[in-house]
Amino acid sequence: MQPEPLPDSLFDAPPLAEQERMVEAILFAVPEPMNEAAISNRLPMGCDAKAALEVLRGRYQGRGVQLVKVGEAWAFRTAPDLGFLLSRETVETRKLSRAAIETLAIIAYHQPVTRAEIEEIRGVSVSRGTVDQLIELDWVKLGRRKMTPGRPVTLVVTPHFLDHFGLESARDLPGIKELREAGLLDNRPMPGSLDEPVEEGDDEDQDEMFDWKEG
Amino acid sequence: MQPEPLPDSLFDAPPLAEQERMVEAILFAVPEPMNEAAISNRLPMGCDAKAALEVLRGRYQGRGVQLVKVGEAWAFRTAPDLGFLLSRETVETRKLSRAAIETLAIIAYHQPVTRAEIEEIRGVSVSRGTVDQLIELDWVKLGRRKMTPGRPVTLVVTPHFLDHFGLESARDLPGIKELREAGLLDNRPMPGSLDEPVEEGDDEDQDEMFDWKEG
Amino acid sequence: MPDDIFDISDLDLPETGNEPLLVDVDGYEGPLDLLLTLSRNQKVDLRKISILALAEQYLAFVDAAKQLRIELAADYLVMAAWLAFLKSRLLLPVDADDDGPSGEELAAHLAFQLERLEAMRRSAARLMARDQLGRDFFVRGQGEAEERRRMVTYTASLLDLLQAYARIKTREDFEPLHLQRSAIYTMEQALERLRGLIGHAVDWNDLEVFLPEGWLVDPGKRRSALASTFAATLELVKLGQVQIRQAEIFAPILLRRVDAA
Repeated sequence: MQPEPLPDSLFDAPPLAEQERMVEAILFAVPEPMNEAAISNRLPMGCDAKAALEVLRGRYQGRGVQLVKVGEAWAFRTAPDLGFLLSRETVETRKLSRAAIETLAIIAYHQPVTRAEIEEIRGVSVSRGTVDQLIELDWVKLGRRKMTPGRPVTLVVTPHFLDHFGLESARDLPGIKELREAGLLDNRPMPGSLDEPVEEGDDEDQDEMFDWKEG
Repeated sequence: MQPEPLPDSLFDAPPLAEQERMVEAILFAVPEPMNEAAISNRLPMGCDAKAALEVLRGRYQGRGVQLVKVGEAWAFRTAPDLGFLLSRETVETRKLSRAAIETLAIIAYHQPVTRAEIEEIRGVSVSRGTVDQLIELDWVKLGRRKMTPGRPVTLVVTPHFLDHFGLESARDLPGIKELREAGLLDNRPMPGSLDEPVEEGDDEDQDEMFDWKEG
Repeated sequence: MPDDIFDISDLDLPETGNEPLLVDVDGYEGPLDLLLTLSRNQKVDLRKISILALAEQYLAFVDAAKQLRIELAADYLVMAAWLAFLKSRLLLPVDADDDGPSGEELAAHLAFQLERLEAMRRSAARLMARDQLGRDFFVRGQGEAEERRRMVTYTASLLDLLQAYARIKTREDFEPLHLQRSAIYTMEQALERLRGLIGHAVDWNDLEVFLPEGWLVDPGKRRSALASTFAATLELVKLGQVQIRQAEIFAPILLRRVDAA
């Protein structure tokens, strides 16, 4: 491009320390890891990108940011042990799904209870995800296996569950009768159905369940 | 919350050198300047962000990448003398009109300043497009209303303005001290006009703005 | 006017003094800009400028424009009127009764305005000459997008829990027919199940252990399953395949397969 010979000084490479600064700035600013040839292209003529990179890598050794080689290219990366500082946890609270809360209620009232029993009570199958979710929330845990054929695992509520719902024990959960008295049970009877006897039965059921639970 | 004394180790901050690494990693990862409080939030309990920042700033002194203070926030930026290596990274910005540049300077040096004051200084009306353009660049934003009749809105420069022009604060604007001493930043009323009492208030307001901005 | 000029020394200024003025208002950003340009022609420190001379120059400019039938914007004319007033104040002897500002005060203010405008222009030029982000210095190119882990946690109140249970129970109330129809566990079913399981009963096992899944919770179903399973057990005892025992009344009924003895 330039036919005239340029003064020598233009070809004098800057000192290695300056080359190191240059490589540092380049690798900091470029949007992608850059290989040695590309770095060389950016540097003034006569620079030794390889040597500068090595010095620079040494300088960042043990720092919070490190100069790493990604394939043939170089890039600054956060030191692996500090990655935790860069993840920002945003905690979002959502209401438990209907399936999950019903499953939880059944476990609380009927513990220890197997999945099959939960399904029997809910009348629909219980997805694995639902139980996993309750376990993850530390509201439910696996209890002892039932001494029935197949030895199915049981589910029980955790101390954390009691803590969260402000209960001393699962026995403190109100019975059906109390729920009805508290207006939590839909009181509309089915046309022609005998409401009262059914209710008695339910209450008995509950007592029985607790006995069974402890047997 | 927790009455029992926790083991000391939980509150033992990491050594300062480690805190420095952490701050380094955090500031390398984020492109926007981050203020001390936000950095502190990321660090483990008991860390001294301020001290770590100062050590870190010293470490990067003279390097190809530098730790700079932008308003109350900190960021890594390449050293300005190496910009020539990074011409390919240059962000093309729309050329600003002379009117826009002058308006920007007036806002920066006189902030908080009303549109009427800008017009008085420039001797022409300020077109809406000019201010819009500066706001769009995120160099200027609306400040508090002035406590003068009509309560006009004021314009102030943004942290991004400081970042863009490599200023630690608006006090570091070139020549601002001399201009102030020469009385050229005074809002001197036209003799015979009835503005006089308001002027005092304006000056106070201005100081207050600076304090507030940096507080 | 080119956009990139912010040093006013770059401007093509009309020449000084008595030379004919180049009447072209397009080059000026308002009357103050015109005045500043004219004042620079005095080639002295703005603080030492002759405001009177400046006012005369400006008025000459406006007159020239009028003769050329160039329409001047209103603010140029307002400035011209003000400068004519200033000129008269500066030239006429001070009227003792006049409590308005003196010509000197007004002239000083105009000088201040000009000086301030020029100072701002110089400052603007210095500001734009600074190193700029994205031109002279740069941000990290590879933002390590901070990992935003969105932790979702779920919550429920005791009321939710109770309502859920109540809902289930209510559902049962509303399905009496369905429950009744399936509430009978036949002895045939029990026998078949027991035959399959008894082989594993090497040791004594509680009868309840053999109750089928799905028949344990609902009291009616449970009763039915228990009765049928017990009856099936007796059938197997009769066939000599099962031993059965009970320690006392209401004690658990235990059973095991016969050949395990």
